[in-house]
Amino acid sequence: MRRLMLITMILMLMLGVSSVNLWAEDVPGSNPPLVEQSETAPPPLPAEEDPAPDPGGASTLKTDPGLAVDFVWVLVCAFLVFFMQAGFAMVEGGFCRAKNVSNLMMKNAMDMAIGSLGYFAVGFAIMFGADKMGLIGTDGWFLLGDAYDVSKYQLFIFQLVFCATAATIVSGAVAERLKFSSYLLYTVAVSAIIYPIYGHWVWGGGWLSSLPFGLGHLDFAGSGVVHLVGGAVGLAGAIVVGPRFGKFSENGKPNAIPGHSMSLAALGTFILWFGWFGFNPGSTLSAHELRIAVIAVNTNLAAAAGGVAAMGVMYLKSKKFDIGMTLNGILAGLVAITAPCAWVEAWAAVVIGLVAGVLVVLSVLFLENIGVDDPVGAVSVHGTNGIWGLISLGLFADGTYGNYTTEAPYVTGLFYGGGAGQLIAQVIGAAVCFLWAFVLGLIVFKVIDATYGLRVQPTEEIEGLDAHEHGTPAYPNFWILK
Amino acid sequence: MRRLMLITMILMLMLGVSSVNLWAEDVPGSNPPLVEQSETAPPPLPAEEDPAPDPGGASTLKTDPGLAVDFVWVLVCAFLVFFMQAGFAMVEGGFCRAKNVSNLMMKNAMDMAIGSLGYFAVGFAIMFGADKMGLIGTDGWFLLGDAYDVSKYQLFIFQLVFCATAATIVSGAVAERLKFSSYLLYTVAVSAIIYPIYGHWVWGGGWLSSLPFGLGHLDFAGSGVVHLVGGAVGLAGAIVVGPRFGKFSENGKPNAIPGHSMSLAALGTFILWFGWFGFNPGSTLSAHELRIAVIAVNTNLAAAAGGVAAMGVMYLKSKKFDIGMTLNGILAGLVAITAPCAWVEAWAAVVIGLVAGVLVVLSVLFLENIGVDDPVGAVSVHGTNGIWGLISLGLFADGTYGNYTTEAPYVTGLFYGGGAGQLIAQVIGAAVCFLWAFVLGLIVFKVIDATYGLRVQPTEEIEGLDAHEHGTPAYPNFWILK
Amino acid sequence: MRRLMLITMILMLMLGVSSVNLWAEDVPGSNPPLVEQSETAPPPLPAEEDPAPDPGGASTLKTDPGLAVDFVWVLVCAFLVFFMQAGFAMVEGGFCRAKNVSNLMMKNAMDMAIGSLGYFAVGFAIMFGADKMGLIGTDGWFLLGDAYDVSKYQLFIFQLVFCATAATIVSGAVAERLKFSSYLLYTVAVSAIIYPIYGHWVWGGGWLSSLPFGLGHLDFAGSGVVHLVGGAVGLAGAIVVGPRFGKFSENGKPNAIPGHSMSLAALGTFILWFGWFGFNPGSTLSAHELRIAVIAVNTNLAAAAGGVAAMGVMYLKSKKFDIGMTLNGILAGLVAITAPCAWVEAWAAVVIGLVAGVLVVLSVLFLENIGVDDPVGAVSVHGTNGIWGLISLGLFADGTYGNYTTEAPYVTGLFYGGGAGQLIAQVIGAAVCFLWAFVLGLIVFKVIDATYGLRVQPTEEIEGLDAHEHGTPAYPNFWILK
Amino acid sequence: MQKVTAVIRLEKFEEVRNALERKGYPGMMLTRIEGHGQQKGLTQQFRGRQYTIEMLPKFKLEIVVKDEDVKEIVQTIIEAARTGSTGDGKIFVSPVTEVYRIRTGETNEAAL
Amino acid sequence: MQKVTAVIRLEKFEEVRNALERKGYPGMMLTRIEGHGQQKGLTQQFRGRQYTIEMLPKFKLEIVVKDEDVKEIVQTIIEAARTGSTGDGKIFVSPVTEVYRIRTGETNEAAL
Amino acid sequence: MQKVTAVIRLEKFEEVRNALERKGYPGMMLTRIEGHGQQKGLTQQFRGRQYTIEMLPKFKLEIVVKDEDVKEIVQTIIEAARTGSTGDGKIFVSPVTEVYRIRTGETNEAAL
Ligand SMILES: Nc1ncnc2c1ncn2[C@@H]1O[C@H](COP(=O)(O)OP(=O)(O)O)[C@@H](O)[C@H]1O
Ligand SMILES: Nc1ncnc2c1ncn2[C@@H]1O[C@H](COP(=O)(O)OP(=O)(O)O)[C@@H](O)[C@H]1O
Ligand SMILES: Nc1ncnc2c1ncn2[C@@H]1O[C@H](COP(=O)(O)OP(=O)(O)O)[C@@H](O)[C@H]1O
Repeated sequence: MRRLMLITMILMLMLGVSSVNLWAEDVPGSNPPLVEQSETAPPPLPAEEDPAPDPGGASTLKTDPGLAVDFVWVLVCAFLVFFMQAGFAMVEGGFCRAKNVSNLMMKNAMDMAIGSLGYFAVGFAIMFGADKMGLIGTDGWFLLGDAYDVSKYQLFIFQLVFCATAATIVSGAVAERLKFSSYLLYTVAVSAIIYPIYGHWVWGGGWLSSLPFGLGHLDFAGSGVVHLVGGAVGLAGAIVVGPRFGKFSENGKPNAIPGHSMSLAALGTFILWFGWFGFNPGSTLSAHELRIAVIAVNTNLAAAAGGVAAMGVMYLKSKKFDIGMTLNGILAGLVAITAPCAWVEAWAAVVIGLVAGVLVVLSVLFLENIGVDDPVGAVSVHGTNGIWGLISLGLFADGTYGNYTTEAPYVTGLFYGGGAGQLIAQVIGAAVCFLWAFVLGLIVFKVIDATYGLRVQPTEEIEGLDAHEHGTPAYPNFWILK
Repeated sequence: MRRLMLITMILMLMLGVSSVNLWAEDVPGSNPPLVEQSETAPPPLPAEEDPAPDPGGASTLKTDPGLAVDFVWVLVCAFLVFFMQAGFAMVEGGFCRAKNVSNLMMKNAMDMAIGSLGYFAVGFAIMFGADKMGLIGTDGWFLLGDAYDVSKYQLFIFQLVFCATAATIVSGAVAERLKFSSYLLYTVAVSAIIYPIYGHWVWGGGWLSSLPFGLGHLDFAGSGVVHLVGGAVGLAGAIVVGPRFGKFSENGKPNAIPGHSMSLAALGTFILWFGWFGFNPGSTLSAHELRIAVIAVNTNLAAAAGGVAAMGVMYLKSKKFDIGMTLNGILAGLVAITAPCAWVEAWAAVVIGLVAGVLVVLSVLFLENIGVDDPVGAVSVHGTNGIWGLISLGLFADGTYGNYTTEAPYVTGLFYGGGAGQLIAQVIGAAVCFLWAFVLGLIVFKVIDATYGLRVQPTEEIEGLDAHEHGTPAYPNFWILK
Repeated sequence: MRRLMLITMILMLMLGVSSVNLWAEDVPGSNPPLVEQSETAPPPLPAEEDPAPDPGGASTLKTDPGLAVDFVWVLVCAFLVFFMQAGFAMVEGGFCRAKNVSNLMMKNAMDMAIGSLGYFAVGFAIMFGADKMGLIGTDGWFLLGDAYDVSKYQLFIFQLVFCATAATIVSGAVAERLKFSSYLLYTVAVSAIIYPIYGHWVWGGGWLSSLPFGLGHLDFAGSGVVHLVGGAVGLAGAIVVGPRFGKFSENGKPNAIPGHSMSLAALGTFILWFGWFGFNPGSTLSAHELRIAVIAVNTNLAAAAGGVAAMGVMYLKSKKFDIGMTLNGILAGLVAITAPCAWVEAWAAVVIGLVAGVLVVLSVLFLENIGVDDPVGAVSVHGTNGIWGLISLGLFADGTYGNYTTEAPYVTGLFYGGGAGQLIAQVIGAAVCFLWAFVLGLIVFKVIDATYGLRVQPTEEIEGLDAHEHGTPAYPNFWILK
Repeated sequence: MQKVTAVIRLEKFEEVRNALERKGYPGMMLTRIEGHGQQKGLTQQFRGRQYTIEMLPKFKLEIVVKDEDVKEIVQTIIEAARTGSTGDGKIFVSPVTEVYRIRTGETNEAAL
Repeated sequence: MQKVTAVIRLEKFEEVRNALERKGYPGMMLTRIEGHGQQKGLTQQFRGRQYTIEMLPKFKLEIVVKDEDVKEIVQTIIEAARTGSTGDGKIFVSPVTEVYRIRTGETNEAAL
Repeated sequence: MQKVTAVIRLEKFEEVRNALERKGYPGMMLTRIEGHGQQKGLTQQFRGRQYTIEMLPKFKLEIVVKDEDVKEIVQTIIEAARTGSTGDGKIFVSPVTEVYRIRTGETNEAAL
């Protein structure tokens, strides 16, 4: 298996390199998306002949007084995205058992903390530094030197919270049995390497953004870059660490392991929904793209449709209004709309959300049936629907909005007469994204497992990670059953 | 009783129609409030000769570059209002018993989801579409056609979260015994019909906004449109579905049924207070009205005063610092200030809040004494204080701010020498609002009850809705008492 | 002891007065910081020859249309800071026992409510009214008269939420044994007197801001004004009220009293971290200072570093990943970066956070060892690290940003060749701040204790404040152990 | 003396307690247990996966009384707790040899 | 052998446990119960409506001991658990005929 | 009749229940208790301060059976609940003199 993985990765990297060689010059309009801005908002990442870095901000403002509102917009959206960490913590905590809640809270707090430091040290430089062959960025380490600039810092904080989101998704998939120290190691790998490199390919001016189909691979706010990366690494983690004790009967039949708090799970879902209004609309990186209103509407409608669809499917199946699956459905709709949110109209967002709600149910049940234990449904929510989001963009993009700009060329999908080009770019991107993250994830978890040990001892798992790894039961005043 | 209701409604509709006939031409300055904007911010709802719809946003921005900050303001405020859904979920969950928490979480999630789709499909068109006789809007269904425009989408997302708020208020009043499927039906009725039609009358250019008293009926951010509508439908629901088992002793004496989590209830209250800063100040729909600062201050002071007053009254009565009532008092202050927030100054906001805090205590105890079981106090918080908010506007408006504009004519209430005109408009509006929502609510709930069944089986109620309707107890790891 | 206190205070006041006499004329560039604005944003606090107060906002906007975005920025940040109240409630609730949770929720709700009214009535006038001898402000009572102005209201709402934060910090330090009514009294004292007077000295144009060292005492967003004040009063409170029953064994050995919910504590920490993005960046009071991006980055990195350091130290000590201490470490990093956030670069923020994380661990253990019982670590988080934050500014300020302006003179610390001047100003400020708040805190708590009684009865403490003071157990459906 | 142990439905507790109080037996210990008998479990589901709760929540009531009171107590409980469907519960009687009141040190029947 | 069952106040548990340990009786089962006796309930309120909690939280302690140890155990508990106000609780003694240690299969007094 | 009271590990409950069911003893009462015996407590910490949990969570299982079934029940439980480390728990047997089924009023062995 290891051999297979290595080969895949090498192939993938070669694909990347060759694509750069082949395409780099061919595609005149190939823009690193985030660098492109509407005319009213100058690029946050300055071009080659950089002006002097501006740590105070006065000279940047002088170039365009309209930047004040762009900064407000991007920062407020970044804050909302940050708050999603609380949402993930609550959803994961709520869907797991009381005896592991301190552990999950720590994981969610520390992937933000460690992820911040990792992305600060190297991740940001890899993702947005000066491009090398379409594969990797190479400057801005530790935000030193020329990176001490208000525009760079602004981009950093926004991208950082995205990186932390990718990292935190995994903690749900491997919950209730992963060693905490291994989790810290994994977090470094994701935030400093796996996420930034792939991110560079799509958002940092790398090769995927210059694919010679459609306008290159597009992913508005990160169905792929953030969610599929997180979901695929999570899948790798769930496979390598194996299922929880009791998840499968001797005969392989999956058992339900109910989560300890539906109120926290629902709260977390609301927080995520709320934060997603920063995630998607904020990804314009400019308030001067009034398209943000359309993005906000689409985000909300897809979430609503995802919840309704998941609830409906489950009701047909079991005559119960299944809260866990409904909450997953809402999140599935949000993940799916993340890539296409800027390029589709409201009815399409509803359709994308409905499909996402059905997909998440099928995916959750399928994964359990093949023996993968993902306690909170992270792989189905973020992985499966990350892929669906990327693809749906190639279908529903309606040709009213360009490549992070209101200017032509506009993005047009199959259903709107844009031909299959964009769809092909999306499928390629989705495949590369999944492979990259899944294979790297397998490597990271296998290496940790072989060298350090990935999983807690059986008694620790049975008595709860809280008592053993943290010494602090989450609810010491309550009479706990399991 | 049914006859009575029908007659009332017909009368009310006739009142509406005739008022349109009588007054429509008489009142030259009768503006649909939300359509009016300060000079720096062009109207989000364009006038008759619409420019071409602008889905990308570039041409809209060209008409006024200042729109970027308006969009940021309105969207961020809409996000905050969205987050109030989490607040409602926590308050309602916290004030009810553990055995029904999954149910309440589902209700709060699904009224947002279903409400979003209903408002998207028809509600928005009814509320803000081209006016027909002051009664109803008639275009923009499914946001199709000309509604695919950044300004329309911006208005939609802001109004949608208001609609969802109105819908969600009801779930508290009918908590712990309503069938979940009936709740879904009811949600469609509120978000697609009851709320949008009344909303059209006040905010969509309908007849109430052109009443020939004062500047017409005014309701800045919705003490009436949102809260009284929600509270009155909730009252209807609580009456039709009847009290919970055990709420009243055989002799009719009301019993306390303590809620399962004061930490969640308090968290919810804080979230609502937070979200209200989007609700009220955001209702300018323009950041160029610096009056938003005054609105924010008033919102906060009324909440504070409401909490202090409710706590004080209860302390005098029982020598206890009653947390449930204090939290209700805070919310009561917020509801009351919602209508007048833009037209009064800080000391008046304090007075309005103090009165609200007293009113909510009296109202809660009164409703229980006459046999209405409202588990979370939704009717008293949103209904009673919605009325008080509308009326207080007619008393305290101080003549410094106009009809959603900083331009004259200014709104002036009784205490500031404006005469009784505005007060009369407010009283009429409050009466119409209550009647409309209460009667329609009665009809909806009665119809559901007669055709489909409104209430769960007694054993389901006793063992909890979670186990029966959802199959998922909210806290399976804890030793639950009731 | 009382004598000592009085003398100290008198000395301090004399120091203040004399410093005014001595320095007021000497220091030409001594600006009341908040009054100073970047050129694009006119001062929110108008100078001597005030224009007419502008309650509607139209004429203010006319002076500078850019104010729309400044208002949006300041208001949204104020809302975020408000939300920190929920964070404090959750952290304090989570770190205390289930039997006192209703009490803690009430305290956190009511210090916001009472604090709002107190600050409205007198606090704001004392802090930002026309300066008298560098000691106290003297107009704007009840926001009446000339204070009815959009700029004043905007400043009020932002400052109010800061005041409430200072007040709420104390509730953690005196949790689980203070009488609720005494807490209300204390809240009035802090929000109407202790906080505003000190705040005037630093932010209202008072004597500390014109110290003849560096640019005078600086405290960007309130490591001192807000956090150290809160922490020092909390220390006074914890000392006067004494430790909880069972906190210390007969031999004086401190015992652990585990908090009842790590999920709420973690949620609260996330909320606080989120709110801090309003606290720090919002303190520019202007969106036209693009430096806000740097401030946001620094805020985040210090939090991350604080969490990592605290976790690391505790792991070395106990081989456990201690969740309570890690959460405290995150908050410690946030407190420490609050003063220097605008004047340092990213790597320095990391260092400041790391030190804060270590300090908080040492401080918590030290305070317990000397017999002070601070149930949630408020003194160590806000007090100890408030001091560290003030001092770190004098070390790490890098000379890229001025006194709430992008214009020179820039603030430069010891490590960047600015000499010891700024450091001296910081040390003086920190000492004055601690003394002022601690001594006034001692007086307030001692007076309440002597006249009214500060602490609940032993049986009330044992059976829980909820049952006795509020009559409402927080979790009546659960089988509670302690 | 005897200990009467009754397993009853949660929702029947108030009625049983009131009935006992009317008969003058206020002293009792109430424990929240999970019971299993002929009553069939509830099918539940979590995130789409079904499971059965075999153990259902019940209250266990323990009352220590004089030998001669056992009959009446048992009768009172049976009447108040019966619904007629499976899951109504059971009553067990077992001997108690000594009783002490901690507050006063009184013993046996005086301590009841 | 005998089972000594003691109902005590929550806050007295630590003291009782320490006293028992000092006397060398570490084995016990602790159950959280709600008790009712002469102690009067607490008046509480929720959203303005008052109610009385008649059942108050208590701990039930069960210790199985040799017949000859019953006296000492009872004495130890009474001393450690007494406050002198109503609600101090009661102690019941009842016979146990067999004891097994699951780990080793040892029986009766050897298993204690 | 006899009451068999078994203290077992939380995680062993499913196995014990299944074993009992296979032998045909479905009726039982399950209580969540905290136990103390030879098993040593867990060292925990809260905000940097360590403490020991001496009382560990256990399940108490109570089954009332006919006298002749006691042996088999005890054997079944011992087999299913044993891990071999301290903390496996104990089994106590004590007499029950009367049994009633609340639903039907049946008594004694008919009520089991
Ligand atoms: N043999 C037994 N030993 C101990 N408890 C029992 C026994 N049989 C039944 N119970 C208890 O009585 C409760 C009711 O029993 P069940 O058989 O469901 O009721 P019913 O006899 O009314 O049909 C069970 O939940 C269990 O707690
Ligand atoms: N007859 C009884 N049977 C079982 N438990 C009892 C009985 N009487 C009292 N208790 C238990 O003892 C506890 C203390 O009883 P109470 O009468 O309040 O105390 P005191 O005897 O000190 O006044 C009660 O809460 C209850 O749990
Ligand atoms: N004398 C006793 N009386 C009542 N319960 C006991 C007694 N001794 C042990 N127990 C119960 O049995 C459990 C297991 O006892 P322990 O000594 O830890 O196990 P083991 O005998 O397997 O070493 C304890 O947690 C306690 O609940």
